[in-house]
Amino acid sequence: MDLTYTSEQGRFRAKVRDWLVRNVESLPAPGTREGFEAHRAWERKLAAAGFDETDVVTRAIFEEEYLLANGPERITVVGTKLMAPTLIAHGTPEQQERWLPSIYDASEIWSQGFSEPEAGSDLAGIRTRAVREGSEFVVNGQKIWTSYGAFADWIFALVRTDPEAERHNGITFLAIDMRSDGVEPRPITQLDGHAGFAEVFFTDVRVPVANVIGDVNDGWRVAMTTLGAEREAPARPAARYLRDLRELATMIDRDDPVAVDEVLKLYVAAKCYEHSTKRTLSRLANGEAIGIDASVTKLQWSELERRVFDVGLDLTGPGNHTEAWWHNYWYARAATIYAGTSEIQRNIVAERILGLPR
Amino acid sequence: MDLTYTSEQGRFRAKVRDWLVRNVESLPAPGTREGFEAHRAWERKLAAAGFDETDVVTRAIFEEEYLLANGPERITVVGTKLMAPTLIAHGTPEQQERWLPSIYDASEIWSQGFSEPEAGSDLAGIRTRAVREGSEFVVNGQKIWTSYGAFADWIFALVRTDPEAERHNGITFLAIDMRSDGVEPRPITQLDGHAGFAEVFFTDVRVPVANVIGDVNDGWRVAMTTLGAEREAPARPAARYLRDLRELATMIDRDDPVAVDEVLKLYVAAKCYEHSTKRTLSRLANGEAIGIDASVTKLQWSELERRVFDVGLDLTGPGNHTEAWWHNYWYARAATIYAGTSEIQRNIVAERILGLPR
Amino acid sequence: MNFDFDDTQYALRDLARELFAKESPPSRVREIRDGKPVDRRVWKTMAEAGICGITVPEAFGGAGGTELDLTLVYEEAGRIALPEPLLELTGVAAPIIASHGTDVQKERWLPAIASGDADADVRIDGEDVVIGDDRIAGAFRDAYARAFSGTASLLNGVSMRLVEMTTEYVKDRHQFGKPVGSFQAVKHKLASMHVAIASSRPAAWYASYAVANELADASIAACVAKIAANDTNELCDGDALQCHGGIGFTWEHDLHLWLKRGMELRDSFGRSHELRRNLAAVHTLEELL
Amino acid sequence: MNFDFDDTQYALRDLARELFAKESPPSRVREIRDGKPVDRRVWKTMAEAGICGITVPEAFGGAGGTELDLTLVYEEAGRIALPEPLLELTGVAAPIIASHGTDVQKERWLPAIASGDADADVRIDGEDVVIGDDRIAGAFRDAYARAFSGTASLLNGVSMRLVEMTTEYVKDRHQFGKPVGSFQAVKHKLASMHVAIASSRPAAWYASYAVANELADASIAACVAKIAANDTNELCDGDALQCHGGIGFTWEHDLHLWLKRGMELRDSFGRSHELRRNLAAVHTLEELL
Repeated sequence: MDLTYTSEQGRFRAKVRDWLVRNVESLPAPGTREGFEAHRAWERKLAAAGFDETDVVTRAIFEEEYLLANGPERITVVGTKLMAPTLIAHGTPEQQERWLPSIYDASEIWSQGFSEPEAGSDLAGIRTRAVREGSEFVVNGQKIWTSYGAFADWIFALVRTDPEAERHNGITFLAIDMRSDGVEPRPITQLDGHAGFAEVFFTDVRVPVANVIGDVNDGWRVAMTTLGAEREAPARPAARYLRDLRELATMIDRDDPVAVDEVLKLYVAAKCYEHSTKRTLSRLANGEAIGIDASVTKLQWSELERRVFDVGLDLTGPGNHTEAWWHNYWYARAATIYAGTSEIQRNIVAERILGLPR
Repeated sequence: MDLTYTSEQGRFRAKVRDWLVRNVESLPAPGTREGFEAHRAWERKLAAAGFDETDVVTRAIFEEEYLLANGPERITVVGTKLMAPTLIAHGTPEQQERWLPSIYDASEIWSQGFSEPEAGSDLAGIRTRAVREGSEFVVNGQKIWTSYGAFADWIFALVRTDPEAERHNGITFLAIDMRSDGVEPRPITQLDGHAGFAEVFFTDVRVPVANVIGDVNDGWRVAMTTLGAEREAPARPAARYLRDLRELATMIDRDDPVAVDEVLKLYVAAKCYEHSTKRTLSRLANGEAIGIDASVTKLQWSELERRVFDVGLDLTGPGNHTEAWWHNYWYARAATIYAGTSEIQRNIVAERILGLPR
Repeated sequence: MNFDFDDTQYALRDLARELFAKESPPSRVREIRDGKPVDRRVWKTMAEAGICGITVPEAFGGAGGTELDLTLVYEEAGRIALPEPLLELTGVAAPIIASHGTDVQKERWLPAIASGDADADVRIDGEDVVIGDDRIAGAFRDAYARAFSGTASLLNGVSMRLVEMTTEYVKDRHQFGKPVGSFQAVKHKLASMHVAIASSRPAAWYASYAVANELADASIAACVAKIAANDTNELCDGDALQCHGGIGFTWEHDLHLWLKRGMELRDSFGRSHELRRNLAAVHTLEELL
Repeated sequence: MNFDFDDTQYALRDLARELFAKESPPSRVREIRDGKPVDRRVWKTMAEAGICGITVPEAFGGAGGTELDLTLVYEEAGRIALPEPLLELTGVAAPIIASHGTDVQKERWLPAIASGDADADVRIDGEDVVIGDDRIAGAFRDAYARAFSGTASLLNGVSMRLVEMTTEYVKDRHQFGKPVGSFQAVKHKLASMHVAIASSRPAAWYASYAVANELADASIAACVAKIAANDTNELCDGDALQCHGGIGFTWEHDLHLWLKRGMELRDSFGRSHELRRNLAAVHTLEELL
């Protein structure tokens, strides 16, 4: 057991930290066109800086430093973390050549078209349909909770190509140019007034058959790679929660032993999570697949994130917080819902790790 | 709204308190023959004292006083609270005349034969069988968690009389003399070393058909009266938890604000329960049936009881408690299991009160 | 032993329920939360129906009622997330002025509260209660008991509404080919919410009874009721949003109106750990138990 | 970055698992809990297998290992509810004497611990550690870190065993015509137990690493590990018994052996609220965060 970093990793951390200190700027939120373009420019600059994120440990170092430097929201994650690995696993050489470079240099921004109003946790319930006409598919339907749906260049979507097939079958994984005729994003305003997500409506959108990733009607298998990549991505940095707790510690009444005790409970939970992420990182660094254990990790960080903000609100009250704090508060509340609710994750842990009967 | 007691009720309380002060004695636990007979004698004395428990309010007053006087464990409850109302609802005049007087004067003690090893929360899964031979049933099978099973005079049992019928059908409610040939109780030792419950084995036990309560194969309906009576019985006195908390308050470190805060949380919960029981009592006093709301009450007191002892153990540690405290601790742990687990109760609340689909 | 409201009180609840539903639908609550000023029309309508003057003595144009006459109306106001100052003027100011005010203060405020013309902030300042520019000295203890008791019932109303909305939603919403409400995890959340309300509601009713009858334990009972209502609402808030999933996070859906109302009311007059700390500062455990 | 044990450490775990299963089955644990004295045979067998001397320097007949070599053995000892004084003698006394003891003390105790002949109580008394009638001055800080770290791993082992027993039981036990383990309420309890262990276990592993390498945060990390292991065990204790239902309350069933072992270990060297209180007394939140 050795939890130290190599001197090379140490130099990398110093280089990243130095670059971020000199370059991080405060950008307008990416929920407007102006803000989105500012974030795109930032992503290009970041890509050009060329931090060599070849292994999971360096990537984790980068993300920790990025977080501590208060770096801007990353609008490229759907492309780099989800679409790129999916393309590498299932795309043709032509598809990889067409899309990978523009993902890596941030010149084209991707969004994800999985969720639908009637298919939240139950992805196999999607209803968006694509009917083949010659060398094109004609797409009709609706996606929801599409990040940056109003501004992204491309969307990868699950569409139903065989309406007769049962649930997981008859689904196809399709790359759709958001600038096509008939694609209409409508921004979703969230309960805190924030924008960013969109509903995306597809009306007779024509998509070349060449944009199918994997085989027609085999999209569920392709999507499993996407979801797997999402899961295999290193967990949310623990540094984030310790930072949130440092902020909380400044806001509570330090003469109130009960309040201090509540923060200490969260501190213990955050440290446990920190050690858990180190263990996950170490497994990934050793070439192990995390697989279904990703559900354990998701439960760990999402429940911790909620607790940090629930207890935080209870200890400090609703009256004294910045807009950014509230954004984080509501985002924490959503953490136990998006990317698979806590209920679904517990089912997975019970059935697939502990082997309980369905 | 008027929460005061009438002057008559006040006099009744004073009379009960006075009698208990003069008569309550410390008895050996009822898990031995000697202890059981001491409790039987106490019950006879209590019955002879003739406290007129005609309405729910006076009954609640009696039980509160009995609790505060540290009165002995009541070994007659199965008879008075479960069998008597069942006999009144479903028994023939002959059956009522045969059993009711000896229930009321405590000369015959009853036990309950519902649970079986394979049928805990799922009562319809019972396997004990009774086959008719002339004017008798021949009973074979096994009951478990029978209170005072080793010493009681009578047991009322659910037995399967039609093995072909589905689950709730083909069950008969039978009064069985525990002194019959072939009845063999085996005491259950609990994890804290306490006795009291028994497994009861029936081997070719002959029971007169005249001992069937209600109709043959209609026992499920009769049992619903028994369970309903159990539910309609006024809830566990809140005074009990406030007493437990007074004891806990003497054991914690009063200079530790976190420990005091934990006791205050329990205090709030106990007061809420106290007010809830008053509301239930008032509904019963006004002739309302509690029905399915009994599941809410069960969840309230059982979860409170567990919290009181769980938090109590956490604040005081396992090292400094009397045997009586430990008995109450483990009994509290069982509270969320016996008489319908918390899981079953929550199902009932969700389905039958809130109307969620099965 | 009659722990129930009387027919008049239930009739008043029904009247309030109908009036609130008609005059203050979610669309209005939403507009006001969006920044639109609270129009005085609803408050005037409430005055005409006799709600504003429930606690104003008859001599000053009110109904001469007590905290108990308000309890069920509070619950309805919470259920509808009513923005009107029912607690402040009718719940706190009127009875405080009637019992602690000078004749001049009574003349100035009581008829105006009953008629719906009063328009003033109410706050507790040290040992005094301040209404607009007027000060009622030494009334803080009574005011806190009324504020705790009333806020507890408002909060219980919010929690009841959260259970209603969530129950309805999970019956409708299908995932994996069946209603979300048929999953045991969802059932158990709603059952726990229901049980929590079944605990905090009688505590608030008792607090109203103790305040109305000036019982010795009124202050403590009201504080207990507020703590219990806070905790119940926190539970309901968490699970209502979890059971709604994504849709609950949209501005468009009404759920957040009740989540935010609950948050404000939990904060009003003290969050649970503050109230417990205050209880512990004033009373020994022996006094409480 | 390698947060894992090495092959030797895993081999030692396997050896311990096999030895404990063979030498200390539940029937033995039960007898000892019933009052039968702990026979020395198992301890001697452990000594012969090299377990007692894991932390004894090679010069004194041990393996010269560290806290990290003990971690997985602790978990196995917890899983089997081993009554032997592994923590006291091998986990605390040996390394404390090796680092803080006089030459006489080393000669007296270390070979005897490795050979399984040592038979003495170990306790922390103020700033000293007391072994039998011998006193090691000023070693309390190191001793607490080792006691916390070791007890945390023992407790995690107990929790792991509770999950194993409960998982097995709910797969077998049928109610309402299907396995109890197919109900979502039961699944979610077991999933939460599993997740809790997945959090407290790496914390204990890190504590061992910090203690073994004498890192600056060793004391704090060990305290955090003990708190986490306590809380995980409390959760597992509650839900394991709930999922077992009635059968778990019988003397006959083995479950209570692990419930009681967990209770004792949660109490050993401090329950969670005491440990947090001590943390807060010694460190500011800024130091910790």
